[in-house]
Amino acid sequence: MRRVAIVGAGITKFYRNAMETPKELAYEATKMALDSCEMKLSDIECVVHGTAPDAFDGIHMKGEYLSDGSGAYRKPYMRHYVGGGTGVLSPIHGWFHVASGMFDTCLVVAEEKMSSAYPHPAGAFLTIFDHTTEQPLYPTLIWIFAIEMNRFMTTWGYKKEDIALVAVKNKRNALDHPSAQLGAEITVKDVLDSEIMAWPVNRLDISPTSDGAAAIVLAAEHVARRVTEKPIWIDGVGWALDTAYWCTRDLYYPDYVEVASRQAYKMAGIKEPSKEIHIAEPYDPFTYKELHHIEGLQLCKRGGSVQMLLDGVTQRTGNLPCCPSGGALGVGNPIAATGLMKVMEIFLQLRGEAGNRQVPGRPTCGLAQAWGDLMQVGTVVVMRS
Amino acid sequence: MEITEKMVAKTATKLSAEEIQKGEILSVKWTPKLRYAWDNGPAIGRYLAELKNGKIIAKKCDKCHRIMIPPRMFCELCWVPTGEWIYVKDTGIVNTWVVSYVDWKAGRLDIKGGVRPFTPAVIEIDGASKGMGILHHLNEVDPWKIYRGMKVKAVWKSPEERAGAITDIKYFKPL
Amino acid sequence: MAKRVAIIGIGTTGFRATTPDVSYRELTYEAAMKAYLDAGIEPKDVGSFVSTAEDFFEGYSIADEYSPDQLGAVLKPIYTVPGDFIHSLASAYMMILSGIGPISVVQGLSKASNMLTLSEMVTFAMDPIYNRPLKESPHSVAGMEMARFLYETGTTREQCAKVVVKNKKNALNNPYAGHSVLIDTDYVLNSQVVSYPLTQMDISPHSDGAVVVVLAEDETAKALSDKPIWIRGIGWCSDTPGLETRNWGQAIYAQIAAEMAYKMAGIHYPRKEIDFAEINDEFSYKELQHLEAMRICKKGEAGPLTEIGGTEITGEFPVNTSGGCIGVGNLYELNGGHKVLEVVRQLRGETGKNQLKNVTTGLAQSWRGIPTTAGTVVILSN
Amino acid sequence: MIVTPSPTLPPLRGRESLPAGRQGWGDGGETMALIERFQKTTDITYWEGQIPMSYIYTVGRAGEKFFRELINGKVLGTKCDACNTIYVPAKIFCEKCFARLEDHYLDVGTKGTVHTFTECYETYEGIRKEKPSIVSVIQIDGTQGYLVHWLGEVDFEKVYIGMPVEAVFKPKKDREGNILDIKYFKPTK
Repeated sequence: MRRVAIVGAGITKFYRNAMETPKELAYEATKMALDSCEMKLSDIECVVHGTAPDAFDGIHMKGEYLSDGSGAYRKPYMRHYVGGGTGVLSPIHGWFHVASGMFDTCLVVAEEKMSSAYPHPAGAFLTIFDHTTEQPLYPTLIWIFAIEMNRFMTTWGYKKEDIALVAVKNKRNALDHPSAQLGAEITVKDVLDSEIMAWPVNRLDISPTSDGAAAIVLAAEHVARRVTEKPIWIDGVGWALDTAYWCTRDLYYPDYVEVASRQAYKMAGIKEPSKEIHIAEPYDPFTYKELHHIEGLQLCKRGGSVQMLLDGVTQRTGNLPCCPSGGALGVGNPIAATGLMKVMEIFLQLRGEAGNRQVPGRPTCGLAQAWGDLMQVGTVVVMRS
Repeated sequence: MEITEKMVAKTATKLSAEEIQKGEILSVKWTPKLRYAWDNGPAIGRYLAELKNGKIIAKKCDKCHRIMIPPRMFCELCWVPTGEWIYVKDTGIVNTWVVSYVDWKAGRLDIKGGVRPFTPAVIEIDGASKGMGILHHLNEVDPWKIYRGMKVKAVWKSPEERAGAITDIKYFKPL
Repeated sequence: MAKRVAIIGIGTTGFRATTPDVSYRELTYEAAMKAYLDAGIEPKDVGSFVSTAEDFFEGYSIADEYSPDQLGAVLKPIYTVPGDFIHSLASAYMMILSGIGPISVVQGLSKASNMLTLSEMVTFAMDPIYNRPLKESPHSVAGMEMARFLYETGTTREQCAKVVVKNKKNALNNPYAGHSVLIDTDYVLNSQVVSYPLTQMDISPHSDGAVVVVLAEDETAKALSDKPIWIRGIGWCSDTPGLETRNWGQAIYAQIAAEMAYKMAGIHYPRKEIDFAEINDEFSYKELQHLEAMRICKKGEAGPLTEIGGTEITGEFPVNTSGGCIGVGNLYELNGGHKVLEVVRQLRGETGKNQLKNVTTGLAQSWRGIPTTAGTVVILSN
Repeated sequence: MIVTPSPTLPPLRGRESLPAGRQGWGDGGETMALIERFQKTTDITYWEGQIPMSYIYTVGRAGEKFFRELINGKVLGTKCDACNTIYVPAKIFCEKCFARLEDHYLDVGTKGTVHTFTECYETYEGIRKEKPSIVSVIQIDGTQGYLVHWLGEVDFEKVYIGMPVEAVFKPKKDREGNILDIKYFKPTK
């Protein structure tokens, strides 16, 4: 099987409301990604696009609408989609375009413009629930997160003050991220005092809705070695979807993340994830979700994620930094682009090019993970320098 | 190459919602009419019909012996057609719950003005398999007194009001 | 390409205008059950799944949530391609070659009868700033493309009508077809004009249905199936999406996708080396436009060839022996799935009266419909 | 060769051993997909619903420039020198070579020729119109770009591919900075 590396990356600023059209956002990120590795559009053989619900940008068959902005003019172009997990599924989809031997280079683009939805993007989440048995109750996405957070807390006895530390950590990390929308120095008290959205979730527990795009360039080994002297290899991929009947699953533990991470670890030949993974970007749309996913990723024993957080293991200076980028909570959450922003963070950290976000000690093996749908999909990518 | 503030600065232009509303930034409005009539199929069809009769029905998988609600024509774990229809009780226990101050359009409820917050919950229905729950609302209970494992009972609409929908159960209240 | 990939199992529910008695769950489950039995496998053996769904054609704003249960893909690698079925087929093909697992399953579904405001959904795919404010029907895009195609190639409306007559007749012998009828060209020409020169009969009516296909790599395919259908070439391409920048006369997307598939299959003279084809005919003129774009006919030759019956079942290059979209029904995202299904059935000799004699290589081509310029091609042989 | 989990990784807890063993499934002779189906058409039901969303689309960087000039009665395009292509309406990037076109705006005039046209009898909701409208793709003179708009002050029979036309604007005070600021294109004398 051919080895595939990430050779270039680009990202736009993340804003609550951006003026650019979705095409222009995709173009800005793609242009930066191509310039970052001095490749022209003619060097790219195929394009893969990840973007989440069409209900945000308000364009049906959004993949086709975005094809020219993603550099796919008269090229093989395909969109993939697993809700929130799309961002980390993008490099996986691009990976097997190249690993299969069909193509040597692949441009991976992820874009999301949530501000087109009026009056509020949250309204689009009404229709992710079963249209017959759940929608008549007018649920919203925040309910399902709060339901899961409650189950997670009551199972392990976690306290809200401890979980709030995730927001403090990520928003502080985001101060150093150029695209950050909500980098801030906050305290646990700020989080607990922020207005209640759906107990146990407060306002500062949630990542914002954002407009933004990100892009990376993948290349097969022989091309990657010519393009850059620091290619970052995609050594493990894994993704899984659980059943859509989310009320029949015990939400305290993400089985789907465990299955996805096992697939990725097996492929990358990793036996002891908590030791062999040096840096991780678990998906953190909500504060508790980062801890929930750290347990699913086998980076700590079940029920041990809060202790890990309290011991500072997941700080940038800890020995397993989690979300050094600032995560969705700090940088912003344009759904699909968030996942790719996390993959890019690991790409930059492993190359030592993360500026003042750079974690100490040269990490050589990193992992990015995204979550999505009805507490249902886990997508994991393991990368090595 | 490190991604710097300068490189990212010109990639997007920040707007405020007011600028768009006031027309300082040009925009186009559109409200699509996206209407559907989804076929229920035998399982959900029977489920809704039984709700109209004030009953909750589940279906059993003969291989893994799970009694599943809402009923389905095949067991998604064993991937075999499900068999027996089984009526289950309209009581259950709270698996997990929420006290929500926002509605589905992220609009804030006037809690201070005395509006009761939404208290949706996953309720494990008695008679169905362990952990087999449905989403529904809780009411006639102090939102802050709800606890995991609390026993609840369905409050039905009157037979005339019932239309064969999940909302035929108004909410669940403590037993 | 060292390793080869074959289709070892197909399953479908058939295609009818409405399927009121089953929900999308049971529809997909039935197709998956038939495909797995045809391939002799179980969900447990499958390494990866790909489902095909476009949000607004399902009625969910995240449609992939509801795909794993019906395929037995719970806690397994599955994801959704919001594209044509052949896009998903290409994804599964690449996953097998990348070593994700020896067996892969591809699923597609159409529940168009549940869409009450279908025309508005297609309008919702158009550019919101430059095109939608005119509030014209998406069929005007097809009408304008047909006008330019007739102008550039000299094809006549009668020849387009002949396509409709041929496909609706072929569908009569296809048990899976939903819109078969015996009519003559006058009926098509005199039917109500929707967007000149496009008449009501030139537009394929929609149908419901599901298709599941099982792929396997080389040894597994030979082990499991006595008649594996090999994927010799596959190609897909998106041309510029804008109405303001596209070529209105030719189907460039079909040309590029076909060349990609021909290169992979080592085909130089498609007209000779391919025995028959299932080609997108969502609108009558599209069959002719696609034939010319894929070098099966020279420019302006597709119309006359159809007129003399060259593309009939008894003709020199049979096209849409199944009845195509016009005879079976427009299945939106599933159109590619129906084409692949019919090519596999022909190559296996399972199409009854429409069966072509000793065919070895077939081509399935699809297009994602208005207002896209995205096309896919796959070349199969037994 | 069927892939089996490697022995070193501890087996999944909980639901790894999904009870889909080979012996239990599919060996019960002909397995009908569904054990039971509707027997009476009156039992068949469906559930109506909708996706209740509305949208405000900003016109973007290129759109701001294009529509501000449209209010002044000018049509803006952008030129890509590398590909020698002029895009109408203006775009900030060239889709062929991805060059940035933000400082290549130019006024492309309001004249063009009919590239293709149709007489449409249906609204976007699929409802039949009493009076059809003529919709046309108009190639703007001297550019590779088109505009999709109505044709006015002409009978459908008179329209032909290649017919020279020019834009007719709304009165200046009625223009709001969108594509409908152009009323229609009419044949040039």
